[in-house]
Amino acid sequence: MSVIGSTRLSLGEEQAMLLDVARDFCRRQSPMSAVRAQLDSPLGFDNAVWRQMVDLGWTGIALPESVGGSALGVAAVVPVAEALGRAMLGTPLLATTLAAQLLQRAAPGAQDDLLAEIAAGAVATVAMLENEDWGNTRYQVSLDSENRLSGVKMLVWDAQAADLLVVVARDGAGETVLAPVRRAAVADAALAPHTMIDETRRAARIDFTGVQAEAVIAGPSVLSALRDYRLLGALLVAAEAGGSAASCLDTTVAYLKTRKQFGKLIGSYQALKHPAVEILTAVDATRSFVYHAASVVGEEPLAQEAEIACRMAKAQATETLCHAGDRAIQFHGGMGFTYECDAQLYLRRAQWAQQQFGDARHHRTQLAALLLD
Amino acid sequence: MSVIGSTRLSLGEEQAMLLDVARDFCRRQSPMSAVRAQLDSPLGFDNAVWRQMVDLGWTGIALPESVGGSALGVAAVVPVAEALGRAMLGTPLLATTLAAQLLQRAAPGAQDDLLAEIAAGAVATVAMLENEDWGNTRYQVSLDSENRLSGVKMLVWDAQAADLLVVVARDGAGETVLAPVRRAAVADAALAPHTMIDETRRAARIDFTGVQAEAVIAGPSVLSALRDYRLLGALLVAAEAGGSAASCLDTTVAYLKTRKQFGKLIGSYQALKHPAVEILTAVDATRSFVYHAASVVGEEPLAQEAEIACRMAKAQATETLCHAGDRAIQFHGGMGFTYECDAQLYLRRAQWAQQQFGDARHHRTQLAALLLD
Amino acid sequence: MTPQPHELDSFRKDVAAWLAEHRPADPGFLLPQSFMEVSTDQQLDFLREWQHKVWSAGYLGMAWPRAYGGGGVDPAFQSIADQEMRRAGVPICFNVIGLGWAGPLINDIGTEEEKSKYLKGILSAEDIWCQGFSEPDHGSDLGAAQTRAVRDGDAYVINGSKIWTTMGNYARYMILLARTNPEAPRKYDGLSFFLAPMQVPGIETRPIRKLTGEYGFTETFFTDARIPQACRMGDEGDGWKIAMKTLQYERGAEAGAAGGLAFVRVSVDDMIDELRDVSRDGRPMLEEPLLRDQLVGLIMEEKAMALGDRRSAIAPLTTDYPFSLPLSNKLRWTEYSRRLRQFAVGAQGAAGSFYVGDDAARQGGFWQRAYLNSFSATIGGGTSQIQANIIAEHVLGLPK
Amino acid sequence: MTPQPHELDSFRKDVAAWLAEHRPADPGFLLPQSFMEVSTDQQLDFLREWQHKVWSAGYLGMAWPRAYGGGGVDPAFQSIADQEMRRAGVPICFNVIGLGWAGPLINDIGTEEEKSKYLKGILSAEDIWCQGFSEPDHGSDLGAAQTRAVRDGDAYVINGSKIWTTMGNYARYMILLARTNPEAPRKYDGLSFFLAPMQVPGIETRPIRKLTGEYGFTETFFTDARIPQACRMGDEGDGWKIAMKTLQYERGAEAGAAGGLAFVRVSVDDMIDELRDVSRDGRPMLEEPLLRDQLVGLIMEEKAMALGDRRSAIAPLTTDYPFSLPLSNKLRWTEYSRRLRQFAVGAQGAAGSFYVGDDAARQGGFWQRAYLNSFSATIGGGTSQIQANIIAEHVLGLPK
Repeated sequence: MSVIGSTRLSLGEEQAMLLDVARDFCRRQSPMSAVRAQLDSPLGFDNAVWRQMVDLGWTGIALPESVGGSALGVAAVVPVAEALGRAMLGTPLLATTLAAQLLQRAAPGAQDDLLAEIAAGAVATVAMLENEDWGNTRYQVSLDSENRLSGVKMLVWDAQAADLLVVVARDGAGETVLAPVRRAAVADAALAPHTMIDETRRAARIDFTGVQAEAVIAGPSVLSALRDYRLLGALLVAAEAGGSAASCLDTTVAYLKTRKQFGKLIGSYQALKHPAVEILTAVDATRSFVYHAASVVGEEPLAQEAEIACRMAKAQATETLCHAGDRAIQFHGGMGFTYECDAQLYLRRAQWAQQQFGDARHHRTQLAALLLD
Repeated sequence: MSVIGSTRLSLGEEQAMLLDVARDFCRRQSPMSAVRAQLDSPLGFDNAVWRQMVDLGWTGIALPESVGGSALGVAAVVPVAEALGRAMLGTPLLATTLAAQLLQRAAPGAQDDLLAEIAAGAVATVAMLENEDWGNTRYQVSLDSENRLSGVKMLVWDAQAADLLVVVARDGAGETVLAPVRRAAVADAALAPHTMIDETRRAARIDFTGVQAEAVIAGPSVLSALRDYRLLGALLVAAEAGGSAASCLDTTVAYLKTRKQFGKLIGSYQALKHPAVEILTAVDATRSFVYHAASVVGEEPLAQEAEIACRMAKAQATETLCHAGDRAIQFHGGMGFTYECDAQLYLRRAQWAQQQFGDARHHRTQLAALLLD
Repeated sequence: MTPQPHELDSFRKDVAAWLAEHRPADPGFLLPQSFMEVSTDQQLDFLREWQHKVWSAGYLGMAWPRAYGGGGVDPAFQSIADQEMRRAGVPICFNVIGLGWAGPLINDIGTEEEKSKYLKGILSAEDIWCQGFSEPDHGSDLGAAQTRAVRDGDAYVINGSKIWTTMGNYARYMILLARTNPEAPRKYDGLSFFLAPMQVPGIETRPIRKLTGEYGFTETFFTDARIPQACRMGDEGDGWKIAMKTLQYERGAEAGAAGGLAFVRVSVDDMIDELRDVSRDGRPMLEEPLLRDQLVGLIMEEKAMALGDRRSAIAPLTTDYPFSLPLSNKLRWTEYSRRLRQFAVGAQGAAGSFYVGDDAARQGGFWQRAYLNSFSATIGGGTSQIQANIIAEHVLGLPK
Repeated sequence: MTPQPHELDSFRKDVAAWLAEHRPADPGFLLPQSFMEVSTDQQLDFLREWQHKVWSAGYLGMAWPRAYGGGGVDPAFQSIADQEMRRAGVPICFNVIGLGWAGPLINDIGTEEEKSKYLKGILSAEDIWCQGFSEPDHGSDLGAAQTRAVRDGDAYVINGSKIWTTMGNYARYMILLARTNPEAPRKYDGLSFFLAPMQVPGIETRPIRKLTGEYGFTETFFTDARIPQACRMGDEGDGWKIAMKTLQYERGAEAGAAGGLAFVRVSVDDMIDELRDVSRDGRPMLEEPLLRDQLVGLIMEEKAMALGDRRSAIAPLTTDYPFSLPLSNKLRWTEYSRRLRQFAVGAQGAAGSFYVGDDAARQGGFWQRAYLNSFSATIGGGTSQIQANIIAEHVLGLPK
C-alpha cells in the first residue's frame, strides 16, 4: 500500500458552477474598499451581502433537501469558501455551515427545525474551545440535570451575529454532549468580543453560566460528529486560506511588476522573483490538496482517506498563507509596512487561519501516525 | 537561567600557533592534486606526510607530558582538525587522537605504554560501531573469560593503517569494557575494507572472533570515557567539517567570479549570490560553535556545558557542509557534475561527516532534552 | 478514431500480463535510472535487448506509422503501455534521444527518405542516437553555440566541440546544432540543424567521468569532420527553431514521442519501505519524531505533484495561472528528487557513509548514487535557477 | 587614558545598583521596543522622562564632552552602562536619531556653535530629532533623493517630501538630505546635508499608520519651507558623504554614539519562559517534539550570533572573511528576530489569533505586535535583500 494513497480529484458540475458564481459574486460585492469598510464594524460583514448569499442558497448547500437545502455536501461549500477567501470577504458562512454539519451529524434527522432555520438564513456557530489547545477534548463547560450550562467558552466565531449557538459540554456523567442555545438566552454582558489579529473576523468569549439549553444531543454520534466537525473545519479554513494565498500572490506580483528601484522593476530581481515562484508552487499544492479533500469527504462519518486529506489541506494551506503573507509585506518594502497596503490584511488573515482548527504542527503530527504507523 | 547558556570563546596562544602552523602545513603538503593522488591508494594518506605530522608533535597534543605529549588538551587539536578539513587532507590523526582519549579517560595512568606509542606515531583507532545506529550502546561483541573476543565491528576508521585497535565489548557479566588489540593479532582475512562515499577516507569491517585482547579495561570510568569519546568525536568531526565547508565555499565563490553565462559573470545573479551568503553565515556559525566547544572541553569527564557545545557544533557543522556541498555541485553547473571538479569531493565529505558520531537529528534531539527539560 | 474505453481497458490488461511474464530478472548489477547513466557495455547490452523486446512485443512506437516500424494506433495505447511499464517497475527504454527527440522530429518534418532511413533503427535500438546542443563554454545558453558547419561542395565541414553527449561513445547518429552563419545579426539566426553520422573521420568522443565516478556522457570533438549536405534538416538558419521544436516532444506519447519508460521515478514509498528496519538510538527509525515529520513533508510534496497532475486536467481549477503546473513540472520533480535522495542517504545512519561496491551498503549503495546522479536533472536541460526564471516570467509575467 | 579593569568593574556595580533602584514600574501600557514604535503621547512622555533620568544620573552621553552635557569619560564606561541597561531590561533611550546619528555627527564635524546649540538637548531628551533621508519613490535608493533645496539669500527654500520620518510629529530638528544641484553629473554629487528646524512654516507632517494599526512614522511635506542657510552642514554637494558618515555611528558608544538602549532585543529565552504553560494536544507544549526541535534551532541561531560577537574580537579566528561578521550583523539579527516573533505567535495556539486589546491575548498581544513591527528592521535601513547583496559583494567579492 502506497503512503501516497488516494489521488482522487474531481469537480462536479454543481461545484464548478458554484465556483464560477461565487468568484463572480465576490468580485462584485467585495472589492478591497468594501473589505476595509467592514474592519471597524461590529459584525464584520454587510448584512445586505449576507442576505444575498442566503438567497443564493449558500447556507443550505450541504443540508438535506428536506430542510430546504440542496444536498450537495460539504464538497460544494469548498469552492465558495475559496472564493470568499480570495476576496477576503468575512461573513458567517463558514461558522454557520460548520454548526449545521455538527448538528446534522450528531443527531441525524432530529434537529431538522434548527437546520431549516439555518438554511433560511439564521446565523449559527459552535462554542467548543475553552483554551488555546485545539487538541483538547476534555471540556469543562458543564450541563446540569436541568440542562443549565456553566462555564466559559472562547473564540466563538461570529457570536456577535449569531442566532443560534451550539455549545459543546459535558453532562453530569462526564459524557460529551451538544447543547443548542438561542443567542437571546445569553445576556449581552456575558459575551465579550475578542480583538482579533485578523480584523475581518469576529469572535467572542462567552460565559454560559446559568444559560438554559434548548435541548441536549447525546450519544456516541456526538464524538464522531465532533471529529468530523474538526476535520471539516480544517478543510473549509484551508479552502478559504488557499483563496487568500492566491490573491495575496496576485497582489504581490502586481506590485513587483510596477515598482521600480535602482532604475529597474523590482520584479526583475531574482531575490524577489524566485521566492514568488516558490509561493506559486505552494499555492498550487494547496489548491490540489483542498480539491482532493473535497473529492473524498462524501461519507459520514469521514473515512481515514478523508481525514488524511483534510489534515494535509490544512497543514499545506496554513504554511502557504503564513509564508505568502510574510513575504507580501517584505516585498512591498516600506509600503508593505503601512496599514494602507493590503499586504497586512493577508498577513493578519494568515495568523488567524493558522490558529483555527489546529496548526500545521498539529496536523502533521496526526498525519505521521496516520501514514507511518 | 538562560537557555543560551555559556558563550565562552577564547583562543590560547598555543592554539593560535597551531592554527597558523597547521594551515600553513596543509597548504604546502596537501594541494588538491595531492588529495586526488590518494583517492585510490590503499591507506588514503601519504606516509611521509603523516611522519611529518608526528614529528610536529600533533599525535601528542592532547596527551600528558609523561608519555611524550604536550598536554594542551583536545581544545588544541581543534585548530589542527579544522586545517586538515580545509585542505581535505585525510590522515589517521583524528582516529588516533580519539583512541588515545578513550584509553586515557577510561583508565587514567594505566595505559601509559600505549599512549607513549601513540605519541610517538603509532596509528590507533576505536572499534565501536556494530550497526548503523550511533545511538546504540548495547554492544554484541563480547569478551570471554580468557579475554578472547568474538563478533564483528564496522566502520573502524583507518583500520588498514592502524597499529592498535581499541575494541568496545561486553564482558561475561554484560558490562561494557575496552579491549586493546594489536593489529597484528587480526588476520588479514578478518578485515574487509569499506568502500566509502568519501574517497579520502578509509575504514573497515573487522571480525574480531578469536582475537586475543592485550588487556581489559573495565570499571565505571569506561562508560564515562565512552560518553566523552562520542562527544569529542563529534567535536573533531565538526571542526574538520567546518574547515571543509569553508574551503567548499571558497571553491564555489571562485567559480562564481569567473564563469560567464548569458554574457554575465554568474556570481552577479542573486539566485546564486544570496545562497552563497547563506552558506557564509552557516560557515560562520559553525566556526563559532566549534571554537566555543573547544573553549569548554577542559574538564574530565565533560561537563553538561561541554556536552551542549559539542552537540551544537556537530549539528551545525553537519548541516552546513551538507548544504554547502550540495550547492557547490549545483552552482558549478555541468562542470559540477564531473568527477574532475572539486565540488564532488566536498559533497562526498559531507555525506561522510554527517554520518560520523551521530547526525544533526540525533544531536538536536539530545539538545532538546538538555536545553528544555 | 478515438479508442473505446473497453478497448483501452483490455489493452491495459494485455500489457500488464505481458510485463508480468517478460519482466527481466535482476541482472546482478545496478541498472541505470535514466539514459544519462549508461556507463558500461554490460548495462548497454542489457538495455538494448530489453528495448528490442518491448518493441518486438508491439509496446513501443505504437503511434508511429507502421511503414517505419511503428504500430499505427492511437497514442492513447502507448500512454497506457508507458503507465503499465512504470507501474511494473521494469527497466527503461534507453534510446531516449531517438525515441523522444530525433524520432518525433523526423516523423513530424522529416522527408520520406529520412523516415525510412532512421525511424525503425530508433525503435529497435539498433541505432543509438545522441544529442549535440550544449558546448563547454555555454552551458544553458544554447543560442551561443559556436561549433562551425562550413559548406564545402555536397558536404559540411564541422569544427568545434559539444559536451554532455549522452552515450556519445555508443551512438550512430547525433542531432547537431551548429553555426552555419557567424555573421547573422541575431545569434539564433546563424544556426542550422543536422542529423549527423557519428562514424566519420574527424569525430572523436572523450568519456566524461561523472561525480559518481562512472561514465555516461562524452565530450565530442569535431576536427574537419565532413558530413553529407543531405544531413541538414530544414534550411540553413532554421537550427534554433528546429532545436526548440525537439524540446516539445518530451511530454510523452500524446506529444509525438515513441514512448517507453525514459527514467525510473524514485518514490518516497520506495524509500520508506527500504528504511523500515533502520535503527536509531536503539529504536526503529520510523518512530523518531523529527524524521517522521520530515517524511510527512516528503509524502505531502510527492502527493501534491500527483494531485497536481489530476487537477491540471480540470480547466476551472487552473484558471489563475493556466501554465503554472505544466511549466513548473520539471523544477518541482527534479528538486524534489534531489532532496528525497539526499534525505534517503542521511536517514541511513552510519551505513550512509558507504558507497556502491561496499557489501554493507544498503541496496548496493543505490541511494548514494541516486543522490549524486540527481544533479543531472537539476542542472541539465536548463538549471533549476533558469527554470525558476522561466516560471516567473512566463507564468507570473514578471519582468526579465 | 585607558580605564583600569577594577574601575570598570566597580562602575558596572554602580550602574546595576542604580538601575535596580530606579527601574520604572510597569506603566500599564505596552512600551515601544524601538524608537520606531512611539505612537502615543503617553508613550512619548514616559520615555522622555526615563531618558532624562538616565542622563541626569550620568549614564548617557558619558563619552561626549562635559561642556555639552556629556560625561567626558572613556567610551568603555558607556558600553558597560549600555550592557547593564540591556541586562536589566529597562526601557529604551528613545531619542535615537539624536543620540546615535545627529549627535555623534555634530560632535565629529560640527562647529562650536552647533555643538553648543544641539548636543545637550539631544541627551536631555528636550529636543527630539528625526531623519529625512528616504523619499516615497526611492525607498532604499537614497542617492536618488529629489527633495529640492534652493538657495535664496540667507535661506534655503525646501520643496518635496520625505517618508519614514520617525517621530516626525514630535521632532524639533531633522537631519535632512536634499538636492541643491539637480545638474550634477553624478546624482550623489548634487546632494547637501542640513540640520533643519521642523517648526517653520511650510513643513507639515502626516502620520503614517503602520501595519500594526498604530503610528510612529510620518511623511514630511516641504512646501516653500525656508530654513536658515546656516543649517547646512559641510559644503553644498557634501550631502551624500555626510549621510554615509552618520550610518557609521550606529555601532555604539565606541563609534561615537551617546549610548543608551536603542531597542529592546527580544530573546528566545523570553519566549520560552512565556510559553511554558501553553497546552497542546492536552500536554505541555514544550513536550511536543516538533516544537522542541524548532526551539533548538532558534536557540542555536541566537547562540551562534552571541558566539560570533565573541569570535569577531579574536583576529586569528576571522581570517577568511574579516568583514563577514560585522557586515552581516544586521541581516542575521533582523531576520532572526522576524522568525522568532513569527514562531512565537504561531506557538500560542488559538490565543495567537487575538491581538493587542484583547484581555485573553498573552502578554497583551506583545508577540503579535512584535512580529508585525519586526518588518521595520527587515525593510528599513536597507532591505534584507539589499543587505545580502552588500555581503555578497563586499565580503565574498562577488560581482555586482
